[in-house]
Amino acid sequence: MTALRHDASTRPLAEALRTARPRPTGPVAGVWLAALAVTVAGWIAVAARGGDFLTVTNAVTILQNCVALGLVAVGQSVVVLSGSLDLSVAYLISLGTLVAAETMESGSVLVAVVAVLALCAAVGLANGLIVTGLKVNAFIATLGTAFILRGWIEDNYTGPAGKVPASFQHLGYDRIGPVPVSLFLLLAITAALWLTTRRTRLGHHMYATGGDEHAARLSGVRTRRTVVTAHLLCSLCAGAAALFLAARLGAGAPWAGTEARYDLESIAAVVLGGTALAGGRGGVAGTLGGVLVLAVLDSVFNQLSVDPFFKNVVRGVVIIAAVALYARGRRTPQERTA
Amino acid sequence: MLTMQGVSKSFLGVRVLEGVGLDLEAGEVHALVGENGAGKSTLMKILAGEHSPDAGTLTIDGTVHSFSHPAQAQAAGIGIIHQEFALLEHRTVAENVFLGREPTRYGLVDRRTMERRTAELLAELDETGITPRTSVHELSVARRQTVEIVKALASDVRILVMDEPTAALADHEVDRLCALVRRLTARGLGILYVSHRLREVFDLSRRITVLKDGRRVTTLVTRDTDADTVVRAMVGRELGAYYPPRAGPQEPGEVRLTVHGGGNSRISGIDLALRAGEVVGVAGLQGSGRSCLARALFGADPFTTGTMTVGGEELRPARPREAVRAGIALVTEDRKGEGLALHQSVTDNALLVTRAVPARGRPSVRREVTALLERVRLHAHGADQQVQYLSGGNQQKVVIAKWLAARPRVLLFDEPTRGVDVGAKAAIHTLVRELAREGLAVLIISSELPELIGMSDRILVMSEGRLAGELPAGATEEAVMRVATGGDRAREGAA
Amino acid sequence: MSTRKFTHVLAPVAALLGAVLLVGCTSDTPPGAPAAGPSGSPGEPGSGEQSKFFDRAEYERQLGLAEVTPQGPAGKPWEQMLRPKLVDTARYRKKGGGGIRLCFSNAGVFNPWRQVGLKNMRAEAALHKEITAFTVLDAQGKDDKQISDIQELAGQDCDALIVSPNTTATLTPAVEQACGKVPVIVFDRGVETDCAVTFINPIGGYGYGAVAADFLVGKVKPKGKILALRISPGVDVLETRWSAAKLAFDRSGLDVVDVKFTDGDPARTKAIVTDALTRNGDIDGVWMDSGATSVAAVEAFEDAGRDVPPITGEDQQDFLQVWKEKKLTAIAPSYPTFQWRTPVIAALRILKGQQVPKEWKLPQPTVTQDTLDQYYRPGMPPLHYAMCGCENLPGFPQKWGGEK
Amino acid sequence: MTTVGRRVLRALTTGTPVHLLLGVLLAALALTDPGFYEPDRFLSFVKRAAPLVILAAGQYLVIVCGEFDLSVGAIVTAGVVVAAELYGSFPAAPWPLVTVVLLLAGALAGLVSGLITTLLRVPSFITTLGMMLILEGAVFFWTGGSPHGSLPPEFRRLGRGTAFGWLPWAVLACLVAGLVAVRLMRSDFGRTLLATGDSERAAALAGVRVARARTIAFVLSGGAAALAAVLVGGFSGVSAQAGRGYEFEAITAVVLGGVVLGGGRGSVVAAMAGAFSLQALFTLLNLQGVSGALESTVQGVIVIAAVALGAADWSRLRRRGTESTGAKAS
Repeated sequence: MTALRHDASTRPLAEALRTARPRPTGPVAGVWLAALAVTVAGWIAVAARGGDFLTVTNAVTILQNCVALGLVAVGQSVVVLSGSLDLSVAYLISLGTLVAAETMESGSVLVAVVAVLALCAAVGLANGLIVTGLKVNAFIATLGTAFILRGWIEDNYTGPAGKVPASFQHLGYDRIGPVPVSLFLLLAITAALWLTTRRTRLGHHMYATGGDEHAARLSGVRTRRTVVTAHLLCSLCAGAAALFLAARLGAGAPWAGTEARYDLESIAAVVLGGTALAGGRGGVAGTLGGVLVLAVLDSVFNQLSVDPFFKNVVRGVVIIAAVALYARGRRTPQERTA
Repeated sequence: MLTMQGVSKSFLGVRVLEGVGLDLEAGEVHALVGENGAGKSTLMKILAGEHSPDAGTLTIDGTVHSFSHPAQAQAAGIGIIHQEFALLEHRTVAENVFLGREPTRYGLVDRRTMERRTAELLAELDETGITPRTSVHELSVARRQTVEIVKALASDVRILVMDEPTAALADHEVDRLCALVRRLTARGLGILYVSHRLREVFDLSRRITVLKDGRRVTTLVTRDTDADTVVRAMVGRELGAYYPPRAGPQEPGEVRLTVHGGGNSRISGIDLALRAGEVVGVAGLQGSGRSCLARALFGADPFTTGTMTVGGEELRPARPREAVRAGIALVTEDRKGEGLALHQSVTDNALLVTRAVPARGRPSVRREVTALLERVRLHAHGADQQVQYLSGGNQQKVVIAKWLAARPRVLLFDEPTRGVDVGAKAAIHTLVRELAREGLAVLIISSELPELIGMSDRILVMSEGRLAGELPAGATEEAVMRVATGGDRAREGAA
Repeated sequence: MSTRKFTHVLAPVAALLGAVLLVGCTSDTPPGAPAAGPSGSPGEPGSGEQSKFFDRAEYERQLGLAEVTPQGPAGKPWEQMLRPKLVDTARYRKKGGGGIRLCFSNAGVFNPWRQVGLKNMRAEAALHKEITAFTVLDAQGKDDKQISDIQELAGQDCDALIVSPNTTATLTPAVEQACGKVPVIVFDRGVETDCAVTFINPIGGYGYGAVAADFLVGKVKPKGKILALRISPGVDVLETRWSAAKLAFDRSGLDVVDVKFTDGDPARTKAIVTDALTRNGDIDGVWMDSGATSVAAVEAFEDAGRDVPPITGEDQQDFLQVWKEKKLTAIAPSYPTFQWRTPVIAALRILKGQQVPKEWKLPQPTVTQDTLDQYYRPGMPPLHYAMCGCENLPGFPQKWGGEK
Repeated sequence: MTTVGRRVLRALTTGTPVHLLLGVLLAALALTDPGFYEPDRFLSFVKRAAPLVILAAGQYLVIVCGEFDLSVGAIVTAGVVVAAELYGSFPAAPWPLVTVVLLLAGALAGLVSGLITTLLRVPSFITTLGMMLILEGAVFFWTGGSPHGSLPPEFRRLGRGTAFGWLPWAVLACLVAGLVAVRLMRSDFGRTLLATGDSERAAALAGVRVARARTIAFVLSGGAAALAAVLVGGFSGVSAQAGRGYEFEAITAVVLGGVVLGGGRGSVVAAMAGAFSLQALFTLLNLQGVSGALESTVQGVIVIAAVALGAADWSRLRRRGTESTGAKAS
């Protein structure tokens, strides 16, 4: 406790400042600034080589590339800030695309959407219950679920399957003006999650549970319920990503989620967006910024035709550097390491 | 209002509570006392909905309740103020106050109402140093306690359980808390007050229930009893001299540690000298810099200015490791967080320092650990037991053993007996005295003035980060407080 | 103790026991019991049921193609074509002078085959002075990204767009979109549209699988035990290889004792082969759906102190080397990497208005005992593919990692 | 509660489930395949398990001090590819030199991860995730996708060959690594590492150089991964995906051994037993002829169940624990 103790008399100024400042926290602004900086840097780099980075087409491509990862990552941020983790999203997305495409081939789009969301809800529920009920560490629990899903996929599918009708492919390809419709889906879901996490009781309880589960429980928060709900929301987001990918791919693919490593990529985007991996701090707005940074980087690499292997090196460095910067910003004398 | 009857609870076959009954009336303070392991915490946790009892009933206003989650206890009008606060550091005061029962409008959390109500409640308690939007991690311990109380009040509690509310407070803050408690009872709240400090208990309570070994020994009306009776009921025997005798007037030994002009961001102008064989007490209000002084001497939050010598050699430790090498030891006030690796065995904890800072002539074998544990009079089931299963007193003994293993020359104690039961307390006091007699220089920080006065050969008093004065052995509590509060210039609102 | 706590303990116990029992129970089923598949005809005992990918017409067409003598310059298989149906490309002729800008949307370089291939393609593009720009976007195995890549490239001023799809089914809409803007050349995997000017690929998976299986049928004694090692389920090009092989094995009366997935991991492969040897006493032939792990399979036999039975591989350098050094009875059908050269050639022809086949079928040479010395080239890196057609390209062999 | 009872319970919570699991699996193996315990066969099983066991021992050190190492798989891949690349450039390089270079390089990667984690305070999950991307990217960027050389027989002897004609070197390496790990955990350093994972602040205030201890754990994990790379490369030759999935397998093995993510609890022997269990499970599934596709499902179920079993016991004890600590506070 000593470390927590302050001489109160030195505090009023800081408190006053704190009170005056609106709520959005440092990392969120930081990551959006970083996205801007990367864009400007990319623009300069590409321009130096005689290219034109800031074209409408390119901007649209960047935004389009945000959608799939964005959908997964905003869901992932909800579990992460609730103090959990979901490593099963990649396989869930693969399975989601397959179920979506197969159901659409034989039935209606509506049934397919319901089926995928039901599947994802079930998996999310299972994840949540394993984590809270059986008290299995989230890392292992969701890794286990991932293995189970993987076996299921490999046992039942021998490759791309199903067919998505043209009517549903609009989600993947259509644009309103220059803006892809799928982007609206992402923005809508992000907005809904933002509202949920920031403005509803559930959201407050998520931050509380992620910040200090014991304290939250003692305060009467139904922490288990909260974590289960977070997993549910995350899986539903993965379901949305699966539906989007199905619309875009026109079929289901067993590697739709895994080749893109949506599990680790989404976590990377989440922490890039300033959400603390330990939970309790951060939010979906930052995550969206993190996704944008990754997408802009990708686009810059594309334009400069950087070796794909080298891209990974840069991504690794960017992720570590970003989190190191946040850690610096957060380092306070009373920082508890426990 | 509240009645508990025949409450029993076992953990893994160990009976922790057996047929305990208790009742609480509106507007009364009912104190619950007992040694460690007497079952007070379990009883409270049952009341809080953290544990469900194996047997027994819990009746509130005639309705029988059985809680399986804290939320249900809250709904029934029970509020708990935990000794280790249940606050979220990175959320605002208002968010903490309404955590678990946020007011909503159109399904969304109604921030404005939340902040308005919080501000009102803070105003009711005359707390001006906190705003609803302050983040909790910026608050001092005493203010966090206020937030906890506001939190309980915000849920319209009628029964308030306070677990060692003064453990982390300095005496003058305790007075403030007592005043607060009286205001709450005046409003008709029933308060179950759990404490080790008999002074407050007698100050506040109408009745006192004593628990021992999971059973209720007696319930006394405070007015008709005295401290000796209560202590006897708690320990089941007479306690002899409360503090071991001082060394008496003898030549203090050589100078072991000196500081000149020591300071850092929290404390300044520290000049002191510790000699072998003496016990020096440090008094001061919460936030006066007592713990900072100890941590600075130990290099945990090092001095940034001034000079320091240890054993005659110039050394200003920049990290604990350097202090340990120089023969300084620090028993911190946060035993669980800073003193022990809870999941490790007694042996591993006792050997932690010697393993981390190996030096010749120090024990690092189990055989010598046994001797050490005997030395600190540890009552444990075995040296292989994990320390998390020990009582607070025994845990503290392990911490002391850990430092004795390193053969220190200067021993710093920060709140050595906090959360320690009466028996272990006496053992620790005796041990401290013995160590001083053997030639160690001892520095003790304690919020409990009787202890400090009883133990110390001289008392340094801190105020606002400085050494405000020095008093000889046997100084009165009033004298100490006068210096600690800066003479007549009382520090209003400092805590 | 409350019941709730008890279930905490009980649930995992039950699950654990269940899982162990699940493992234990399967011992009653015959070895290589069919995995529950979604549909399809009941399979012959031993090798599982036929994949739903199996397409008999295509199977027969491929086996037929293998017999055809290719048209085109001898010694340059990447320019040869089988049964071409030429189409007119005059409307794509590039008007006006200036250099050609060629664009390529690559699925990725996530395996050595694609790495060798991309080197071939780059070298081929460098051969032609008229190509002034060659843009490659790498989708890193993500369908979604490849769709965007194709859209992006189609929006730029590319003269022709080469696509190597990551997944057959999923890129169709994107390719269709691109077809409206620029001549598109698809190779390796196809897409489900014929809007591309030409689709370049070798004979295909059925041919590959059948060649390897027929070899074993010829070399292994009747009723011999065959171990089939596959990379992973659900990869369409590999599924065709297996279904053709399966057909051959079922007809022949060879006993396919195990069909296992190796994940392309040599360590796993060795483990699987070792366990298969234990389980079946002996293995008389090994069929592999690709070459990445054949050396590991050979080593597993050696480490077990057994003779290496007839085995199939691919034209990967390390396998050819082992084959030669250990004098194996082996065959290596190929899915030649020289096909990466062809799209560039095709693009240039299209932009000149010359005819190209609608489907440009390339030959699919097989390395046999007789041709081993022709393809095995010391000094090349172990993961190099011999059928690269790159020997005469500038920079060979250093650019491919080899030594003179 | 008697001392004995507590001791039994404690034993149950720290590793016994994994020993039980291992026992069940080994018995099942014996039933499935009577020849499994012939010396040759059993040694070859151990040989096969050796890389995972070594990885688990390394991963244990990192997990027990409260961190993660997701980069071990990438280190294995990089190690194999780099070795082949080195041999491509210097075909005559003596194998001990190459092995030592690999071990040092692995330790260096661990050092970088450790320093970033401790000095820059980046959560190790992220550090090592980044390290994984960087290593995979850098190695393939350097080699242009695949290495130029191949691994000569001398280098591969450690992973493939046998000593005295019967004892696989890999088993010996595994044994040595295991003994070193056990010795290490009994040493002063090992105990302080455990204490660090249990309570960083308590350790720091006892004079433990926390950052140094953690960094050393990362260095050792990196070195162990490099040793695993030597074994894997030796066992099966050059492959561009030699280490794929090893990071999760190693963590799974450690957790299966009852080691608690977050640090401070669990034994290295149990962690290695976890690795053996995992390998025994794979072997059993192979021998049973379980459809390859279903293998991962079975693995997933068993991992969750085993950990839940550990957690269930542990949660009861924890309640006991909170009770005592609570009692102490009253």
